[in-house]
Amino acid sequence: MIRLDNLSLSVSSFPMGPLCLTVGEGDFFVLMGPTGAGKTLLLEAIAGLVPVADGRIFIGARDVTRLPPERREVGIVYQDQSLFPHLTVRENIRYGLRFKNRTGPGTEALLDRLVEELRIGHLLERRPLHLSGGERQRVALVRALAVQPSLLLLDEPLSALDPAFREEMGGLLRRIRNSTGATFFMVTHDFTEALALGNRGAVMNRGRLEQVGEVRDIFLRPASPFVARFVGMKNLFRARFQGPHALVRNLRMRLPRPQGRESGKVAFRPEHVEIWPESARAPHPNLFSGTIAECLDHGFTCRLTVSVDSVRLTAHLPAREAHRMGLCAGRRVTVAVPPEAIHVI
Amino acid sequence: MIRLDNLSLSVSSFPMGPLCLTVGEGDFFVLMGPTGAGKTLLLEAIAGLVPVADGRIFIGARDVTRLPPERREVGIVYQDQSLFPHLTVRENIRYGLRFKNRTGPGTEALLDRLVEELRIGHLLERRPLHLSGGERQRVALVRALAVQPSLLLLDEPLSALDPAFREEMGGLLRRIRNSTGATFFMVTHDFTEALALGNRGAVMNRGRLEQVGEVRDIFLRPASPFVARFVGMKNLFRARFQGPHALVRNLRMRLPRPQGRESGKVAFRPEHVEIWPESARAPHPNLFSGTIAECLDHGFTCRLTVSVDSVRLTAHLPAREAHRMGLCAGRRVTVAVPPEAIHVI
Amino acid sequence: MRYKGPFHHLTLCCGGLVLAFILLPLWELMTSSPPAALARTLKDGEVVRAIRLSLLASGASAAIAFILGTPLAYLLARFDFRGKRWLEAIVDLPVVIPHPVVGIAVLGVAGRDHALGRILLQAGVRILGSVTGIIVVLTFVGLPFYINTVRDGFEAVSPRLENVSRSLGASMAETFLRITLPLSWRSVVAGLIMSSARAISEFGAVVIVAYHPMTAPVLIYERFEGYGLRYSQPVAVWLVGVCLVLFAALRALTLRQRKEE
Amino acid sequence: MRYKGPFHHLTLCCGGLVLAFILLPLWELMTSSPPAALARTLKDGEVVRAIRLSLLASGASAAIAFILGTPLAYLLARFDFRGKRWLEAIVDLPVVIPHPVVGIAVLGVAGRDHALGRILLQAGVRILGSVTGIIVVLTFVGLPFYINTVRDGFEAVSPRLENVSRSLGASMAETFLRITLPLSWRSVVAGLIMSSARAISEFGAVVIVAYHPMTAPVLIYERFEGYGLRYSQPVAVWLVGVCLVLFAALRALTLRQRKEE
Repeated sequence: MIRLDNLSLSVSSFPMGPLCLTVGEGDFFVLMGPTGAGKTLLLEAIAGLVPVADGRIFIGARDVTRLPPERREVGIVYQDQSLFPHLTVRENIRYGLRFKNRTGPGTEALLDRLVEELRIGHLLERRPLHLSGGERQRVALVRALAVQPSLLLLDEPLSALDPAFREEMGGLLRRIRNSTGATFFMVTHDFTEALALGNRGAVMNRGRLEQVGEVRDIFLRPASPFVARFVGMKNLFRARFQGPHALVRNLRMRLPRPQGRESGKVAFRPEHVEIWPESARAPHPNLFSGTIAECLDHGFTCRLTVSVDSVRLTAHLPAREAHRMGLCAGRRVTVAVPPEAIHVI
Repeated sequence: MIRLDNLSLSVSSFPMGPLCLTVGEGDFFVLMGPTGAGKTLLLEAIAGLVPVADGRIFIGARDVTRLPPERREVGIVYQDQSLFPHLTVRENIRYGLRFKNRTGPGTEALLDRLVEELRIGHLLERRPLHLSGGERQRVALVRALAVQPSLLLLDEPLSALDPAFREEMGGLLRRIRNSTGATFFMVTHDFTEALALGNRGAVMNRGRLEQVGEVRDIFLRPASPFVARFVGMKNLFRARFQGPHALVRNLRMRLPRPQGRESGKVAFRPEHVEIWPESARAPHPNLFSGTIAECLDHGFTCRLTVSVDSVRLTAHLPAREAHRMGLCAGRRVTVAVPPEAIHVI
Repeated sequence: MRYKGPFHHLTLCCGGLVLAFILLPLWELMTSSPPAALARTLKDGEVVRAIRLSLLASGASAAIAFILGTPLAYLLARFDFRGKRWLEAIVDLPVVIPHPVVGIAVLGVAGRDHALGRILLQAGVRILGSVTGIIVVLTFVGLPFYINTVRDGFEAVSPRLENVSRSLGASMAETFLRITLPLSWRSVVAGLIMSSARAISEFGAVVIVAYHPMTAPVLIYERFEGYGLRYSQPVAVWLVGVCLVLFAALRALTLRQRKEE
Repeated sequence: MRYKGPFHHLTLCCGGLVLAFILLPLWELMTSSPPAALARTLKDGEVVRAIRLSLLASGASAAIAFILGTPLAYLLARFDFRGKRWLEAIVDLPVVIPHPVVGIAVLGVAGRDHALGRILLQAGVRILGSVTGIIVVLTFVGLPFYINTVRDGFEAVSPRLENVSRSLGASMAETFLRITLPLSWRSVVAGLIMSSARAISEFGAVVIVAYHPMTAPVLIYERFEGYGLRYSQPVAVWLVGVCLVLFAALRALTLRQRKEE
């Protein structure tokens, strides 16, 4: 659906290295990365709003590198929604129809369906100024979808919303994607959003793509320490390898398979670290005895830092479980790291 | 430590009703609320930066209502850090000393300790412009703490940071609070932050305090539907009461104790809802049979929507558990709501 | 109820002084002439003609600024290109050129000695001592005010709105007409008023290019030189009145704009 | 590599026209006088005295604007109060008053007919035909430019920085001196240059208050009236040169400011 072929941009002293990327038809693709990585810039380049320094952009089968934005058949929804403030909601969502020559009963039916599905029927005569953030976001979606783009670009669609609305809007995005069949390309700095919504994705850092692939795969098997940190792999250690074992300082961990290299990094997700009572025998080879250094309650989850010799391991476990075990700072516990959870970078 | 006595503010068409609030010495108090609730305004009123329309503000034993900010002995740390850009980090953190007449070896020792504890020693000669968000935040903290305020006001100290740094900075805040013994008053729009950091707190909505109390208590027993929604109590239903039971549409739920009223609202947290295989017998009285309508994977947790007759219940459970049970949309399951988890509003 | 320190009082004092410094002479001027003298002045054909000429010439210069300046203002607001800083500097240049020098510079290219001047003369366009000449110098001094005001207005329209409009199928020109212009019409009107006000108050450049036909400022100067302070004041009152109406319109516009934000 | 539509080309055309319209007369002026004439002009004592007077009087008016205007600019940037809109409007008022009218209005309060004028005369302060008078009208026309520039500069300093400074124990005056002023000194200098440039280019108001001693614009006018275009051009070149130096300094300052953002 999208193919970037050695694309480079140079906008106001921000060089964006040559990028290659393919997004399949019907994908919900998520471009992740920290603030300032260049995500929005890439999105605007795909829409034709930023000049291309070198390389090519294909959308569908067409080379659109030199096409103006109005001929790319690409919808865009910004974080700030960017509704036209001088038009009513109805005029906003019908804005694109005249240019795209979309008239007739088919278009009207689509519009009616979208208005109903996104529950904005009661807002049609109002001005954008007086709508709430969630309402504005839904209107912006309808406006973009009304012209039936084959590709919809979403720029951090959830991050301007209050946390309580985020989940609802996320669910809405998934439903809309399924009902329209359009390809979605979303930018976000929050990897949990990416995991909840996307099937494929990429992590961007300083204008380069660090990893491209299935979102679950990025989440479980990050390709670089940067990606590991970005997706919340709190346990990331330099290690020496000895056959099927890794040596982190003087902790000996069993790996899922032997490594050919001498040294590298091991990483595992905090939610895969298991905490057992001090005397318990867990069904794993990697058992360590440690002391809880810190115990932070985040409501549903409890985040533990456990000192094992000089290594600090981080574990997330359900708060219910933590309470049942009476975990608190200073308690001695047994930490288990299942070998299959350990990822070698 | 802080006492607000019928305080009202009126700044640019934002009326802030008369507020009463007491914050104890040494508290980590968290003022929560959605964007635009007036949280920052209240914080600035306590610091003396916003004119008071009516009422009194006490800090410690002093009535500071009419004192200028420089004589209130209150530190303030803003979301954007607000470091003085024309001064080096060292000049920034020493800025307050000359005015507060804090000189001598005691102050120097404190400063050295803070610089070390917050790991900004290597930044002292640099300008704020080139620091990262986390570094700036730490410098702002040292600057505020250097003059030994008895009260530190924090305006969304974590929300400008990338998600990966938030947890670290949160831990730092707790350690600093414990080592200085100062009272912390923090503003946030994220209730998970509040739960992780604060002991007492309040929820604000449109310039009014909806609930004041222990943070855990607000989290588990919200006083109003607004607070319930704000703290993520996704299950919130209108109910009729019949002795020890509540009737939600035609679902009959056992309550922890009989209600005197005829009708009201019941609420329970999604992480307290248990999901069992269809045939299982859970040790609870409130067992319902339903169909999974949606299953969203958020990495560590899995968010389920289960349709029980016409009622949609939301449940959060660890992703590991959800995978083990093979949950997906369309599966029939048994839902259990422990009576002690149900809160009546 | 907020504590007010000595610094606060210092700022208030300075505010009062500036207020008095600006208002006192103007108040004195507006109240200096008896109503009878003001009424008589209005019947003076020369005065009416001068004020009418001032209004017409300023209006014409604003119209030229609108046509030439609007696209340029959009260019400056939206695009980054090499030499943009220079272009901006050149647009601001007329503001700092001493007023009589503007007139002299314009006459420099309009005379028989200059190629452009000869072309103009052959086309029957006279600059020296003509309404055309007045409009040219008024446009010269008013143009920067128009362009800068309208550029600020265009800049205040989020480029994301234009981006969305184009992704919805509108071309650049359609986007400008349907989105940018409707959202910044206040700035355009404000720019027209600003450049008119600047033009109507111009004296130095006009007096070089055309002493006759007389614009209002030139007439005031002539009355002052010929008959003294007392006789120039009634004409000045009427001209200031016209300027204040323009100024009030400008303020009302910008005030409402701020409120809507 | 971006697609460029017809609308884009229209804006470029207009840009070129405006460029030519502004630059052509100025270029012609700057190249009109042979170097020998320019050198001779510099030896003309009258010219040198006029330019020096223009510079000194503008500098003095900028200094007055600094003293009176800085606290007021801070007041306007930081505080909301009833009548603030009116105060802002009054500060802007001198911009729209026709230039000769400014002179007439100032003379109106300075004469023997007015109480203030009598007080001034008794104190030995003469306005008509004096350097004092020139400075007064130049301050009148330059003040709005100073105040508005500096107010924008103060507004660009985040009030949160001042809030933090005060919570750290600094009073309002200390905060202003240690935080606000160091962070906005560029705007202050830019404001001084703006008001000087406006003052140095003034002619209409000065010529009413004081034909003698002659400022540079008045001298240029006199040469033009007395000897014609050719003889006024060399003086104009030198004055424009001075103005361009001021202007270049202003541009350099504001350019660096933008970069630092």
